[in-house]
Parts: sequence; structure tokens; C-alpha cells
Amino acid sequence: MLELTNTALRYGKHLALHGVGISIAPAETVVVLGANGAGKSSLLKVLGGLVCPEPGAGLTFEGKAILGRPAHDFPELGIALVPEGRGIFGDLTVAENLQLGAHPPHARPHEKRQRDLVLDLFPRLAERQGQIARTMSGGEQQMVAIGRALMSCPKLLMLDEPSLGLAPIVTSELFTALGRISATGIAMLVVEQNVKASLAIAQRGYLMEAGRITGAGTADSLRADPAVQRAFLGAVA
Amino acid sequence: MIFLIPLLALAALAAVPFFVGAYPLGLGIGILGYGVLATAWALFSGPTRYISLATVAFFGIGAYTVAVLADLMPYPLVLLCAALIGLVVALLVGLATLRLAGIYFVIFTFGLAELARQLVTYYEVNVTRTLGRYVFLPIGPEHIYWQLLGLLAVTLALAFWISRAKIGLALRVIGDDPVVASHLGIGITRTKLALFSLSAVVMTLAGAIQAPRWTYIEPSIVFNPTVSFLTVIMALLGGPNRLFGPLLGAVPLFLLFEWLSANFPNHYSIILGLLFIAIVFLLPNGVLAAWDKLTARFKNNEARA
Amino acid sequence: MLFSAILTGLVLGGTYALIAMGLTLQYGVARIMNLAYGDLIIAGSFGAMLLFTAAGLNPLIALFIIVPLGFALSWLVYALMLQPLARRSPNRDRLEGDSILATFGLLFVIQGVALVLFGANYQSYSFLAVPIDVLGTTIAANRLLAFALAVLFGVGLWLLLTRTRFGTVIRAVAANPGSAPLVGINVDHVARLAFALGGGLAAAGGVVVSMYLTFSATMGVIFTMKALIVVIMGGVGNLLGALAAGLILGVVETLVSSFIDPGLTLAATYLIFLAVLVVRPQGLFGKAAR
Amino acid sequence: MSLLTLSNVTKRFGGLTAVNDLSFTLTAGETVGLLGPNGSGKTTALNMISGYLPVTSGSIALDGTTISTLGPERIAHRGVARTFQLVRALPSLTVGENVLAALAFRKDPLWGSKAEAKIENLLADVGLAGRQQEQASNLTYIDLKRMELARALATEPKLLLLDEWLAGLNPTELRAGIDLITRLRQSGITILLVEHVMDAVRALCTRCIVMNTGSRLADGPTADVLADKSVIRAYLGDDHA
Amino acid sequence: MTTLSRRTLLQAMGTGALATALASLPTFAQDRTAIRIGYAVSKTGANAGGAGISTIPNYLLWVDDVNKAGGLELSKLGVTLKLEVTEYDDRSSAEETVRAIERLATQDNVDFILPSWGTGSNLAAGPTFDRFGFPQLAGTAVTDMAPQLVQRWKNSFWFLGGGHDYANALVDLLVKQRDAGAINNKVAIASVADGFGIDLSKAATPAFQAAGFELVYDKTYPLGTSDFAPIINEVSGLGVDTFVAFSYPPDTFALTQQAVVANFSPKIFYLGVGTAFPIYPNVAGPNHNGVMGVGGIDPDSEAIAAYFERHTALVGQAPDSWASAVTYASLEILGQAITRVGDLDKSAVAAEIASGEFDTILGKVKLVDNQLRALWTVGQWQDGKFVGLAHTEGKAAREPVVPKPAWVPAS
Repeated sequence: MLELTNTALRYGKHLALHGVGISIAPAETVVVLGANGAGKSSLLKVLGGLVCPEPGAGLTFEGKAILGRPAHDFPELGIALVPEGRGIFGDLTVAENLQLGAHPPHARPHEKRQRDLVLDLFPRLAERQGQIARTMSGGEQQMVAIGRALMSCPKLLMLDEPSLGLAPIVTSELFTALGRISATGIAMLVVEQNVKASLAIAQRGYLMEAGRITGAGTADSLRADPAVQRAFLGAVA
Repeated sequence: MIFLIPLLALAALAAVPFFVGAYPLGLGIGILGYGVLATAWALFSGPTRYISLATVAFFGIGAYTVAVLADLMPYPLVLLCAALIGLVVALLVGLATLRLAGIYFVIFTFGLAELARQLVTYYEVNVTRTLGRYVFLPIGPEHIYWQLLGLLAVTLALAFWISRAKIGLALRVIGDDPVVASHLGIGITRTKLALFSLSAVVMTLAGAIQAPRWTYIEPSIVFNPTVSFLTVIMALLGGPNRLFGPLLGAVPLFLLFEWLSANFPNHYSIILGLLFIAIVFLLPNGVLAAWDKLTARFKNNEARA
Repeated sequence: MLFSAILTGLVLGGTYALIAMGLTLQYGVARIMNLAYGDLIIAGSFGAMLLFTAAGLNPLIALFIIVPLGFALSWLVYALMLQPLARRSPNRDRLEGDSILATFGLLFVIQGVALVLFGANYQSYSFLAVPIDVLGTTIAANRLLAFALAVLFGVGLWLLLTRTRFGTVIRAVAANPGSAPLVGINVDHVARLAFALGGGLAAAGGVVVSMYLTFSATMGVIFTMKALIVVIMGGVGNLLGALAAGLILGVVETLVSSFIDPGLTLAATYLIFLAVLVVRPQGLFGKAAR
Repeated sequence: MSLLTLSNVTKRFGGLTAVNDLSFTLTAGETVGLLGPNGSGKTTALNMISGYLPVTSGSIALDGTTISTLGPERIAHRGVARTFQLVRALPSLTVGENVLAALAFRKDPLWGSKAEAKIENLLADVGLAGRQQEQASNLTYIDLKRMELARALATEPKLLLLDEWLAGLNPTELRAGIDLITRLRQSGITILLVEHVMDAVRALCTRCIVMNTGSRLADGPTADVLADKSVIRAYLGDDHA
Repeated sequence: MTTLSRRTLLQAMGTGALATALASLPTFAQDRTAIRIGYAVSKTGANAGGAGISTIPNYLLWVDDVNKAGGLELSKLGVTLKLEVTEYDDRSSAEETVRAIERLATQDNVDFILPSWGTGSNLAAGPTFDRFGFPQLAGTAVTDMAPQLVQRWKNSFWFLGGGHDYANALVDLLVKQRDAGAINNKVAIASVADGFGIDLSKAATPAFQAAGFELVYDKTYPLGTSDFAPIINEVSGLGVDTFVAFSYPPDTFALTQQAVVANFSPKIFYLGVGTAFPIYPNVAGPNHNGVMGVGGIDPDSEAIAAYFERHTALVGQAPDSWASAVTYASLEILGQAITRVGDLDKSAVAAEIASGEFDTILGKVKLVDNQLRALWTVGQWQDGKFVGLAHTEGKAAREPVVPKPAWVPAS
């Protein structure tokens, strides 16, 4: 469904990505693992159309080349991104954040259906619809961000470190919800430091180190891969 | 040797009144006046990127000081008083604006200049019962020219010194990243206040020196907000982060105003406005940066040839 | 006496709020500090006067012609002049500097055109200058109408911003322009519309003030500064802040004028403004910078 | 003897408690790792120590004197230096000027030729020898990190706070970085290190403090702490333990 | 592309500088084909409103009138030359005014310079006119300093009197009305906090007190005030028969409207600058009738009537009924002085202006001590004209209508 090839990304002189390529099949959940600064967020930014990689890169979605299209076209294509730091509209209410999620034209007719789905997924949001998003806890804000992304009826949902800064109990709730989203047939790309939880909901994964893809495989093979542990806890974990 | 060039340039400029008529001298005064203001403005606003519209507050305070004190004490003492008053006001203003940033700072400083004008007006109307004051000082245009030239030279020398001194480095660090600045042990408040005050004192003197030229001083003349706006525009146009940047904005713009108002008195506003817009598009980084780019390209071409 | 002063002040403050609303929209959403804003107000006033004197058109009806014109003109200004600047700016500071310079130029252009068309003379016409008794205080009908229109526009804008999808989109862009593309919002497009909407409001403000204020081609900057002060005092981009600040300034001016000394009204305006910023650097309703 | 003492430090942002009742002590000469998942409050703790953020309650003392009431520049003058999680270069300055800025405003300032010599030494120490004149904005990521470290060292701190200084480095760079910090350790400086790169933590830190959701989860010798089940759970998730 | 434009811009600037340099080359009197008149007036900025009504149209009209008549005869040179104008915009700035005069004097080598609008700019320009020996015919400056200024600047001429002239005339007029029992003893004054307002209020306050009036309200308001409800509301409760505002144009209009709305209709309603503007009847509607103000004209003068017609024909609107006619008369004086001297000798012309008697639209005029002392000081709108009620030397053109008609509420 999504195919990224030969992608390099440069910030000034700093090369954040070198020759990165990944692919995602429909309804598949893929996890990208890696330490801080490995280039995971940069990868998601490329996939979300927020930054433009160096020439030579290729990005297709459902067979269409989409590289170079403005970021605000991506939700309409069916690609939704929950960025690092969530990127919610803090001054707006939860309901308004969700309403904005349905802004892409293809999503508007399904606004009610999607809202029900989101509120079913995150019952806590149903109680808090009138609350200003900024005043919520980190976990709730993450729910708003994911809910907003779901409102656009995405075919592919991309999440950048969804468990960032969340207490373990909240994290586990969150991953349960992600598992349910995956079960509805939406493809997901999750960038995570939380190896265990993310591999639990993924079918496949990539390992990134220093801007490169250094490993790939099924969730099971990655779980067993000492390289993954090394990347996080060092040699003897 | 290298110090000789500015001295020679200064001497040459100082000789100008002996060779030109009243109008070029008037032009010279105007250019120097705005040159001083823009350079002084950039002392503080260049590195910190705070856009201040308080210029005319200090300018007007300087002019008013002269108007009030001219008959009471010798002229040099009057200038000294003006500088001191400017300094005190600048310290107060500086303290009041410390927490402000961006547009809030811009409009605050504008409000301040207007408040100064209102308070002076109120004082004059209710206490002295005269609004206009007369400055009859035996100071001819050439004297004003020389004084402004001296002030400009001093301001430029100060700017040069500051760019090399610790305080200049501190200001650049603050402008780049105030958080880093404070973690390196730089006293942000102190530094900003010092530079703001210095810049304000120069502006005050610029107003004081030019006061005798108009004879008649009233708030609407010396607290005219246009002065603040023009100063900002000139400094931004020239490039506020270089020694001669503000000056190189002030000179062409001043001449441009003069040329336009002389040749297109009825369409002056329209042409000026269009030119401004054009400048923003064509010279995005100021005259000096554009000049650098041009010469860099030239050098590249030479190197290639 | 006190009641009457407060009532008069509220009516005056309504005008301030009215002329500030468009600017807060332009600055809050499109991030353009529009120094030509007041000149658009004056253009609206000229338009209303022209329609009134030449065609005998009621200014209230003129609103339906002039507001769309102000909207269209601002739309064009944004598309042709400001959008390229916004696209080219790497950061907010830069756009602020560029937009100050560019709209300063625009100020001169609009003022120059008005000077060529209408000359520098003071203009005025009389519309609805009849007294109306409001709870014992006599107020001019045109001022009362202006207040009513200010309330109408304020409420209308507030409803638009809070009750419609488009309004939510505008607030989203104002709150977090970086995230707007994530939900498919074209920030350029919204900024342009918001800027145009602000322009329409400025033109409306011009029509309204022309009913009772004497104006001239060179007075635009006075309106710009007044509007900026109201906007900044209220907190940039905050509609309620602009309303509150406008009303506060109106009441303070009237109270000072009635009970202290009319000579200090403007001084009081600036003092209040400066005092608010010293205590709350982000304005009455603004968010803290961090 | 203890150099830094945090006593019951709490930081709240509105309703969010970022650091909750945190207490620990650093002994002079120690290199201590401050670990924990993202968002657990490590950087906030660092920010309070360096004076960037005021504490909501509790106190921080350096050498026995309270510093939590001081601004960052006074704390810097008392001997605390830091690097930032996202490198904060001074982009309009040259590399040399970046370091000079630290030398010129420290407690016993250096300026002029003395400073020049010192800058050369410092840059050589971090592997940027001879690059004074380069514009900071043109440096690569690793070089920016090096420069930032040189800048921090230039203040001759007693306590150095490194916030994910090794993040984003490739294996070779990482090796060089670890070596660099090892050398610093040997010079006797006290280092508090926020880090995710566990190889580095193992190699550098004698002791580790682990935070989770704003509170201290563990404190002890590195090997013990990294074997602690609750720590592994905090990092890797439940069933890894 | 950008390089090209940048160069073009720089070239354009260069060309401008060159052109100014070339223009400075002297031309010789023998070659002259015209009398060069220069002026810098406020076409933009705060003074543009005033200059646009009282100054610029009269300059245009005078040049047009003289040129239509074939020009000015210079008997000593044996030619009759038309007027040629060099005009600048002083942008309402004293600095610009001064420099523009320097430019006209030394660069453009004009023969005569006309001053700009307003008291402040005329005072600011004084030393410069003086330095180059140009006669300065200040048609729109009101200052009590005129006698001293004349000592200082020998070639300056002041045509619009000082604050005392207007204030005393107003007080005299009011005394008569009071003594006739037409008005009570209470007076309210509001003045704009600007040169004009303060000068007049400074003169008026003691004059009213000396005349035994009770000043129940005497305050100033800042320039730029737009809302006069508080002032009018307060004054309307004080039981005054006389309301005096030494105001500027926008305030003059706003005060009228506010007074009408508040139904504050004192027997004497006197306003400052702007009352005599042709736009005033449009602003006030039927209520302009009976409003008094500073200035006035002689409604029976054919010369004035003809002047009004020519003015209206040329610039599309009537002149104002205070400074306009005076300004035009000052220009007539200049023209006649030039013709009498017979050449363009500035000091001779100045001497002639100072000593000669001239035939102007104001009638026969002779300056006293370089000042026009024959002034209309108080005017009142009567039958669509702003007629003079008091004159410093002559008789009133009309008797005042007191009380003025009550306000008619607008429909």
C-alpha cells in the first residue's frame, strides 16, 4: 500500500536519513524501533509530507506517487499522522479537535460514525468532550490525538512515540486501543521506544540506527533479536 | 594605518559645510540625523531583534530638554542634561519592558512614545500654559551638522567597540538564544538594559542637537511617530546587524524620500509605498546583504575566469 | 452622572472593539501585523461617504457593498503580496519584520490613492445624528447604531468562530498552525480567508465610524494604532480580549474625561495599556509565551 | 562529600506534575546516570538544577548552599554547566565565539589572547581543533554536540549536566563520545548524565538514578539498577522482565 | 532578474542625485521666462487637512489668476512674466519644511517662497526664510509672538493675528450681549491641547475673568479626541448660555454633532478652526445657522463674492471664510509689491510689502509693523455665509443673532 524507497533527508549539513526504504501492506501493523535520534521521527515526517527528502527518493501510496504533495493533502489521501508531542489543538475542546479530524472532504460524511467509533475506543473522551484539550492529562491528550487522526477515516495511521511520557498503566491501555484499531483493518505504522508493547501489536518491524534501517523482520524475529535489545539497553540486557 | 581611513573620512565629511550650499547641508543634516537614529536603534534592536518604536520618545525628550533649558545654562550643559534625562527614562522603560517580547514589545514602545507626548502636552498646557516653545540659540545649520557628524562618529565608534567587546558578544548571544545566554552566566537584564539605555541616550542627543533647527518646538513636531517608523524601516532596510547597515539604509531612503517628494509631490505616497513593497521582495535581507551577495557573485566569477 | 459616563464609555468602547476585531483576526490567524489596516478603515469610510452623498445610499445598505469589497481587496493583498512573504519566511520573526515593511508600503499606497481621489480634506456627512434617550442618558442614534453593529459583528464573528466548522478551522490555525496540515487544513488558504475576513471587518468598521466621525485620507494610521493597542491589550488573536480591551478603554476614557480632566484621556488610555502589559505581558486574555 | 542535593523537589505545570517529590544526592567526582522513559521528568529535573525552571516546592543545594532560588546565570557562576537535549548552538556566532561566550561571562572571565589560547585547547579537547572560524550554523550534528560540550566545559564547572548528549550518534561517534566523557570524569568533574544509550551508561556511570512518571524509581550502582525488574518494565514493558 | 531590478533601483537613485546636482547650476536673470514661485505644503500627514482647505487651493488660484491676467509686469526688466511653480510636500514635518525651503532657495533658485500651513511650521520656517532674505507671508499662523518675531525676522509678515485678537473680540462681543440681557454670566470653554487652542485659551481665560464672566468650565482636551460626549454632557448641566471651544477641524465637527444630539443648545455656540470651512454646513446640516466661530468674511463685498466664485470654479469647492481670503490677500500683496518694485529684488519687495498699501479682496490693506491688523475676528453662519461679526478695525458686517436658533434634530 505504501512504498518508500531510497530516501535521504538532510537538515542543513546533518544527514538525518540515509537510503531508507520501507513498505507497508494494507491492514498491516508495522513498528519502527530505534533509540532517540535514530531518525524515526524524520522518517515519519517524510511519510506525512511534512518534510521533503533529497532527490532520488520515491514515495507511493496505493500506486500513486505522492512525494512533493503538500502536507495538507495527505489526510485526504488516507494517511493520518499522530506526530511526536501529539500536535493537538490545545486551545480547542476535545469535540472540536475531533471535528477538525474530519476536515478532509472524504471523511465528512462519516463524521458521526467515526466519532462513535472513537468514543467507543476511548470512553474517557466521551465524558470530556467539552474540555479544553490543553488541560487534559498526557494520556488523554494522546487519546485526543489518535481520535482526531481516526476521524479522517485513514487507510494508514502513523503514530510517533504514542507512549511518550505516559505512565505504564496508561501505556498499556493505549496499546490495547491500538490493537483494536488494527483489528478494524486500518494499516498502522508505529514508531516506538516501548519495544515490548509495540511488537505485541505489530506483524512486522524495522530497526533504525543512526539514520539507517539496520534490521527488519517479523515481530517474533525482532523480539528475539539481540540487536534490538542492544539498541536500547546495551550489550548485556 | 587602518584607523586613518575613518579619520580621513570624518575630516572630509566635516569639511562639507564649507563647500556646499544650504540645501545640501540641510540634506546632510537630515541624513546624519536619521543615520544617528538608525545606528543607535540598531545598537539594541539589531542583535536582540526587539523592534522598538520608542525612538521618538527619546528624540522628543532631547528636543524638549533643549527648549526648556536653553536659556538657563550653557549649551554643552544642556546637552549633558538631555543625555541624563534620556538615560533615566531609558532605564525606567527598559525595566518596564523586560518581560515583553515580539509584537507586545513593539506596541508597548509605541504606546510609551505617545504617553510621553501626552504627558508633555498636559504639563505644558496646565502648568506653563504654553504649548509651543521657542529655541533661539545662535546655532547655525553647519553647527548642527558638525554636532550630528560628531555624534554619528561616536555612535559608530561605540557600535564598533561594542561589536568587539564583551557586551556586544553578550547581546548577540542573547539575540540568538536567551536560554543559552543565561546558562553561560550572562546577566540578560543588565546587558539589555545597558544597551537599551545607551541607544536611548544617543537618540535623546540626536533630538537635542536638532532642536535649534526648528526654532519652534511643540509635542506634535518632536513626538511625531513617523520618526520612529522611519528609523525602523531604514535600519531594517540596511541590515541592523552590521556596523554600517543602518547608515546604508538611512542614506538611500532619505534621498529617495527627498527625490520622490520633489518630483512626484502628488503621487509621492503611492510611489513610495510601491517602492517599499518592491524593496521587501527584492532586497529581503537588506542593502548590505544584497551588496555582499553581489560582490560574492562577482568574486566567484573572477575566480572562475 | 457615573452611570451616564459608563454608558457613554461603553458606546465609545464598542467602536474601539469593532475596529480591532478585524485586526485581531488578521494577526491572530494570518500572523500579519497589518500596518495598512487603518487605511482600509478609511477606505471604507470614503466608500460609505461616496455612496451616501452621490447615490443617497443609506450606510447600512452600503455595508453590503463595501464589506465584500474590503474582503476582496484584502484577499488580493494577501494572495499577491503577503502569501509570498509568508512562504519565504523561515520563522515568525522574519515574517513579522517583512510584513511590517510590506504593509507599511501598502499603507502609503492606499493613503496615496485616497489623496489623489479625495484630497486631504476632512470629510463628513450627517447620518442619524438624532438624540436617543437611553435610561436618562442622551446618546446619538448613529453612535448607538455603531454600538449595536459592533455587538452584532462581535457576536456574529464569535458565533462564526465557535459554532461553525470554518470557525473551528480558523481557530485551529490560530492555535497551532504547525498541526493544521495534519488534519488536511490548507494553512495558506485559511490564513488568506482570515486576512480577507479581517479586511471585510475593517471596511465595515470604516462604514460605521463614517456615520459620526470626521475623517480624512491621512487618518488611517490613527485607527491602526488604536486597533493595535486594543488587540495587544486584549491578547493577540483573542476576540473576547479585543472586545474587553475596547470596552475598558472606552469606559476609562470617558470616566477620566468626566471626572478627572479631558486633557488626560489619551494619557489615561496609554497608561492603562502600558500598565496592563507590565502586569500581564501577554495581554488580558493572551496565553503566556511558554 | 555531597556536591548536589535535591530535597523533595516537585515541579508542576498547571495540572501536570512533571517531577514529584524527588530527592537525591551527588557526591563530588561521581558520574551518575539519570535514566527513565521519555517524559519521566529527567529533563525537567535538569532544568530545575540549572535554574531554567523554578521549583514548585522543595529545594536544591550546591555545596551546601541553596541554589533553587537563583536564576540560571547565578547558578552558572556557582559552577553548574549543561548541554541541551536538542542542541542549542548560537547559530549566528562562529564556533570560537560560541566557546568565547562561555569564557567571557564565567565567574573569572577570560577575554582577548588568553581566551584565544583557551578556546583552542577546549576545541582540541572535544575534537574540533582548528575550527574556530567556522559558522556554528554550518556544523554537523555531532560537531554541534562537541561544540556545546566545549562551551559547557569552558565555564569550568564543578557539576556538568549532560542531557542526552550521546543521542543520535552513530557507533563510531558514540565510541569517541564515550571516550571523551571518560576523560572528563578522570579530570574530577562531577557529571549528571541523562541518557538513553545504555552502552554509554554502563561504560560511564558508577551509579544510576531511574525516574518514572516524575518520581524516583531506583537509585544505586549501575549494574544493580539495570537489572532491576521495575526498571526493565519501565523501559521495555511488562513481559520483558 | 533580481540583480537587474536592484541595479535599476540604484541607478534610479543615482539619476535622482545627479538631477538635483544639475538643478543647482545657477540660471541667469536675463534668460528667465517666468517668475519662479516655490512652496512646500503639507500634502500628507497631520497638517494635510488644514493645508488642503486654506493654503493649497489659494496658491493654485492665485497662480491661475495671475497667469490668466498675463503674468506680473516687471518694469525694470521690461518684461511681463508668468508664474511658474515648484512645489514640494513637507509631509507635515518641521524638518522637511525647513529643508524644502533651503532647497527652494538654494537649489531651485526660486524667486519667492510661499509658506506652508499652520502656526508651528511657519514659526519653524522663520529663521530659514530670514537667512535667505525671502519675505515670509504667513497667512495661516496665529501667534501673539508676532511683534517680537518681526523684530527677529525683518522680512516676516503675519497675517492672521494672535490669540488675543480673537479672544478679546469674542469677549467684547459677549459683554455687549450680556449687558443687553441676551445671555447670562456663565461661560464654558473647552480648548484643544495644541498651539492654536492653548494660545486662544490663554488669552481668553483672563479676558473673560476681567470682563466679569463666570468661567464654570475651562478645560483642555488632547489632539485626536474623537468622543466629546463627556465634555458636552458635563457642560450641558452647568447652565451656561455661552459655550466656547477653541477647537480643530475634526473636533469642531464632532462637538457640533454631539451638542445637537445631546440637545445642548446654548444661546452662543462658538467653535474654533473648521467652523468657517465650506464643509461645515454639510456637517451641521440646518444647525450651522447661528453657530459662531473664529474668522468671518464681509458678505457684502463684491471682491469676496467674486473670489468665492473663482475659487469654487477652480478647485471645486468654496474657500473657508477665515484664513483662505487672508491667504489669498497676502498673495495679492506679494504680486502687487513685485509689480511696484519692478524686478525680483527680494528685499525691495519685502520693503514694499512692509510699507505699501495694497488693493486686495479684503479691501485696501496696509500692514502695521509687518502684521495685518485688519482682521475679521468673530464670525457667525447667517444665511449660508460665515459673516464677520467683529473686525479689529472696521465695523461688524452683520449684527450677531443671539440666541442662535435652537437645534433642529436631524431626521
